[in-house]
Amino acid sequence: MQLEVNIALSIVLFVCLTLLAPLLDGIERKIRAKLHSRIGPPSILQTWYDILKLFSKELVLPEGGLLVPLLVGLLYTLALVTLSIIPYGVPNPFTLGLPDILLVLVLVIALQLLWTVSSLASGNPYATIGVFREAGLGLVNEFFLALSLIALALITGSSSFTGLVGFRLTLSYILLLVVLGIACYVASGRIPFDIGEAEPELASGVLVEFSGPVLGLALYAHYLKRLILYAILADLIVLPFANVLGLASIGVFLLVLVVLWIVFAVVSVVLGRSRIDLAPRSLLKIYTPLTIAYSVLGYLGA
Amino acid sequence: MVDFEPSKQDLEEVRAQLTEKLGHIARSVEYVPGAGILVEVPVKRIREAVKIIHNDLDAYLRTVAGVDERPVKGVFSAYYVFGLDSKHVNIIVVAYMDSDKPSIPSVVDIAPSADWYELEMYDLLGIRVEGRRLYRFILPEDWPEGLYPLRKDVAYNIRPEPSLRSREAISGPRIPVGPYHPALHEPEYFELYVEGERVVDVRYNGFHVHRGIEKLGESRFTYQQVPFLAERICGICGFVHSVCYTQAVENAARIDVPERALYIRSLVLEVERLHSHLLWIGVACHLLGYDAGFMHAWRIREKTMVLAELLTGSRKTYGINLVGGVRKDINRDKIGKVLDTVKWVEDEFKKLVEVITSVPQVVKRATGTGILPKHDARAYSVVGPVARASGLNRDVRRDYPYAAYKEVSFKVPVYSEGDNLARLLVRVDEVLESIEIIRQLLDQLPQGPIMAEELEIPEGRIGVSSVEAPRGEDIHFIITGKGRPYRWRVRAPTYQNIPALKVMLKDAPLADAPLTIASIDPCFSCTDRVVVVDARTRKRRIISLRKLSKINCIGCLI
Amino acid sequence: MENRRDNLLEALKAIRRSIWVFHLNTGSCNACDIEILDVLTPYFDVERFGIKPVASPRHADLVLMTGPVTRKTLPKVVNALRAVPRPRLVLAIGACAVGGGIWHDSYSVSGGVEGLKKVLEENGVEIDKLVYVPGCPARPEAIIYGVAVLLGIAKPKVKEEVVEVK
Amino acid sequence: MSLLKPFKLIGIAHRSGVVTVRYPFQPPLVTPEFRGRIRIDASKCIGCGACVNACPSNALTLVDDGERRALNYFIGRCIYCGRCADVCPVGAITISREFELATDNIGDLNSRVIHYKATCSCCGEETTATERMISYVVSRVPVTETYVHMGSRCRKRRFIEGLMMGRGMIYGESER
Repeated sequence: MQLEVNIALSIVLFVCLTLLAPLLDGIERKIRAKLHSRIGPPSILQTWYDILKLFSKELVLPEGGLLVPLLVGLLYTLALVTLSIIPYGVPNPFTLGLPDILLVLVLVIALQLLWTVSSLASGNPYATIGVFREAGLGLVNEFFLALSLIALALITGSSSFTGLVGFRLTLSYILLLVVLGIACYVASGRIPFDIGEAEPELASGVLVEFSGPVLGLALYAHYLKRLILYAILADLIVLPFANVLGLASIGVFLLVLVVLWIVFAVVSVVLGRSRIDLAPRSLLKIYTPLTIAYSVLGYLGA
Repeated sequence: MVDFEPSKQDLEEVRAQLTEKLGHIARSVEYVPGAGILVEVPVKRIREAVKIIHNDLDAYLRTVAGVDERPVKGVFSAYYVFGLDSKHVNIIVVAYMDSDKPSIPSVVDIAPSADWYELEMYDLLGIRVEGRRLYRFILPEDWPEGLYPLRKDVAYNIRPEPSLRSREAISGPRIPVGPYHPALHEPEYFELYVEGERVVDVRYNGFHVHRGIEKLGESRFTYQQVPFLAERICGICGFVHSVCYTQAVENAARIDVPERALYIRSLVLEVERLHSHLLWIGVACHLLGYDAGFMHAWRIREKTMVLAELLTGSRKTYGINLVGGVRKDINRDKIGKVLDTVKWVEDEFKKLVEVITSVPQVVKRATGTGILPKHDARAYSVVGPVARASGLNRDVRRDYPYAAYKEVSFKVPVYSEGDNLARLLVRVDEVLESIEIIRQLLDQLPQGPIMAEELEIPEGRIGVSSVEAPRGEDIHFIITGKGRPYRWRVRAPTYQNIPALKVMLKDAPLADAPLTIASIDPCFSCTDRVVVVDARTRKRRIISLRKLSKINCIGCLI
Repeated sequence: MENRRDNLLEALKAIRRSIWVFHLNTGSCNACDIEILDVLTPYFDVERFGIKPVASPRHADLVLMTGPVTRKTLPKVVNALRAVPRPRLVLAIGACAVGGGIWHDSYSVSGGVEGLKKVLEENGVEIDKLVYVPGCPARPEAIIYGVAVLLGIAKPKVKEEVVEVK
Repeated sequence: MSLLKPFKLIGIAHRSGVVTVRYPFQPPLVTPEFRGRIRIDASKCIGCGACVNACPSNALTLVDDGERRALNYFIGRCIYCGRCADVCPVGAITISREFELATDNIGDLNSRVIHYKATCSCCGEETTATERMISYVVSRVPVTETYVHMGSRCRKRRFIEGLMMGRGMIYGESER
């Protein structure tokens, strides 16, 4: 009985979150507009309107033929799959007891790689430059993202998010959260780290090649990717308290997710764009000491 | 009151120097009020003359005007206008050429900034410049050979049918980048030759916006209509051009412009500078991915646009200049509004600049990029904020005072680093100086008429006038004619600055290219597109600057 | 014919809430272009109508065209317009684009959108709806009004006036 | 903390608030000085063409069509400089503040004032002047009345005739 309720709840949440992703972008646009002293889109539904309009437009196939639309389709599906197995404030029944931290890690990295691959496949001259730039930044960022998630499994002693429930917060865990927070921020392609890819490149680099529904789908996948990254962060914050909160932890999870998105949006508004030779270096400068710190603390059990 | 005159002592000194050094080649040396010291040399000896004036006297090449003077004097002529900033005087070297086969030796190895002028003489007037490579520069590729629009026997509205070749160009994309066509956004582009991410050379492929303005001014328009045409040379600093044109005519015809009109011109020029610099700062922020800076700079700028409309009747292309004065007076009510607005702008701007210069990415990416060393700046005769950021202390408002600028005091900001940050800081300082100038102008505003009573413009006079545009020195050269200018030569500031980009972009990372190109403040819409050519494989890729700089386009920031 | 008009009306309806515009400069003096930028910035902020500029004509619902179409840009303008998916909606902004402007008969321009239309016809590029926005430069409000006219939200106010004097 | 300094932007945005002008739901940002399209008062216009000569962009043109002469104003080409209003001798042109001129029919952007040309009082052919122009000249300078109603050819002939008569030559010899 418990499992069935859980599954039903998870399905409802999954559907809500897929619908929420463009909505959160709409909220972000409203906030950004406020910080620019202007009104902004007529409602927070604007991103939805954009996507729906794109679906109503004709599809002009790029010169590369069906390859790019297929890749975008794959990308979108992969994003949905990833979203379906992450916990929503409570452990997710769809993981079927698999080591879901590692599963999510693999899927997120696959998602990032697929963006890059679609870049190459589009044959857009610009994308080639972008891919190399992204490789430079991604090498640093995804390495630390992976490292942190693996360290997380080691610290909590479980390779599943379930192991986080009731976990007593330690200093090393908090430092780990900071690293993951930055890594997710960078991976979501926000200023100042959108140099290599993400929105500017993929929204105009790959997407420049086609129009209509495929463009809409790619944009949608992009927002989903963002949502997934922030949801993982929100989980890490909320799950340790899940046993105390009970079902309310779902509400807290959603709240934390929205707040994270908004905070990240504000940060990206007040900063400028970095450069390919500067960004990895400054990231290394932040990551290395933090990683050493949480490793040592974690080893000592603090 | 006519434009600024150099002092008698300076004049005598320069004339003595010229006679001494050029005595053996010059046919005549005379002072033409309103233009400068006119030196006539035989066409074969132009190189010697340019060498002496440019290198020994340390004068800047301001412009070169080729003229078809066959109907009047039976010759083609070339006027080289040099500026001797320290003595506040122009030296104009003129050489006359044979009317059948006009040709002149190239001086580009002596004065690199002559490059474009020579190409232009060849392209528009059919004057062969010996000793250098000549190629089609301004006119489209399918323009018929041997048809030179600036010659007097060619009609201004001639429209040869576009050739089949260009029709083919229409029917298929020339560079195979799929549906992404060249020149979609703005019609000018730079070709950057790169090795990996390093820029090794730059070629400018421009003049897509060539609209035949000089020819129109010499044929369809009348003296009092040209100011409106001049204003539309550039939609951002158009008033500069109309002031420069009217001054050139007034200088040539020795027209007395009432003082109040001069003050109003200066006032509107400064308001225009405010809007232009704020615009530039916004665009620079945008190029650095700092869109909040862009939005807030434009929020502040909007007030100056409303102010411009209040003063002139239009947000842009003000249309209040005429030869002999201005059309619109200001009253006490308007003065009050101007003062309120500049106060507000000053406060808001200071706050914004404090924030912009604290954004780490903005500072990091502007520091040490796009460096233009002083000696290169000198060789290319760069102007405006670009020159001042490279340690050249040049400002037309001080060196060749015009309008009401000799009545006000102001600082000329000079930085020696020559990088993008220096150019940003020069403009920031200039905004604050402009506000100060506006206050002084309004404080001293004299009473009286705003239009000269007598307007007689004799034929065959020469007039030179320069105005410090937000982008640098704008210079107009005029030979008066019947009812309209006989020759009207316009040299916009960007014209002088773009060749220097070669130096600024060389060996720099590709990612800095957009900011560096924008840092000379070319009418920014003209800088939007680059062609990247791999120097090793010669493969061409067209990418938009926006993408290069990872900017999705202004759209994505809202 | 009837069918096409219906399609157009439907397409206009579909983009009413979300209009992606592509800015096509055909050799203008920049005054109209900075006014176009101006409508994106805080004071006029067209994002409140769901208008958003895009970098590729492939994504565009509407083309904002400025400038008199100089001879050198002509082939490129045709290419750009060809890349815009149907229905092609064009807003000709400013005196240059509408009527050739102050240099309408100069040797190096083709006299704005009217001259361009002929070339487009010869090359088989159709424009489905064209709205003229006069002004030199067209002020930001005029551009906003032009978009409203294009979408059919506002009726054109200006009418041909012929007065005979006896 | 210099790292936090960029966040001061939030303060700036908060202080300035939303500045957007909600045109078309709010009045536009137009100052009283704004120059919009011109209006030609047909009841005053005399069809002299002074505005046509002053117009830099040829937005105003005179089109002769037999006995009619049209003063054509093409808004699409107008640069709103207002020079026509400056030079109009009868003050028929006023500058309005209208800027909402967008239309999908380029014909809407034309406006025309059609004048009729005067006929020569002597030979009955059309003169180069409009009837309005003649009455304007007559009202201003009454003495010219005899010549003003003639076409230029007749006027020249009559003048030479007058000259010859004055010198005692025989009438009619002037016609070669």
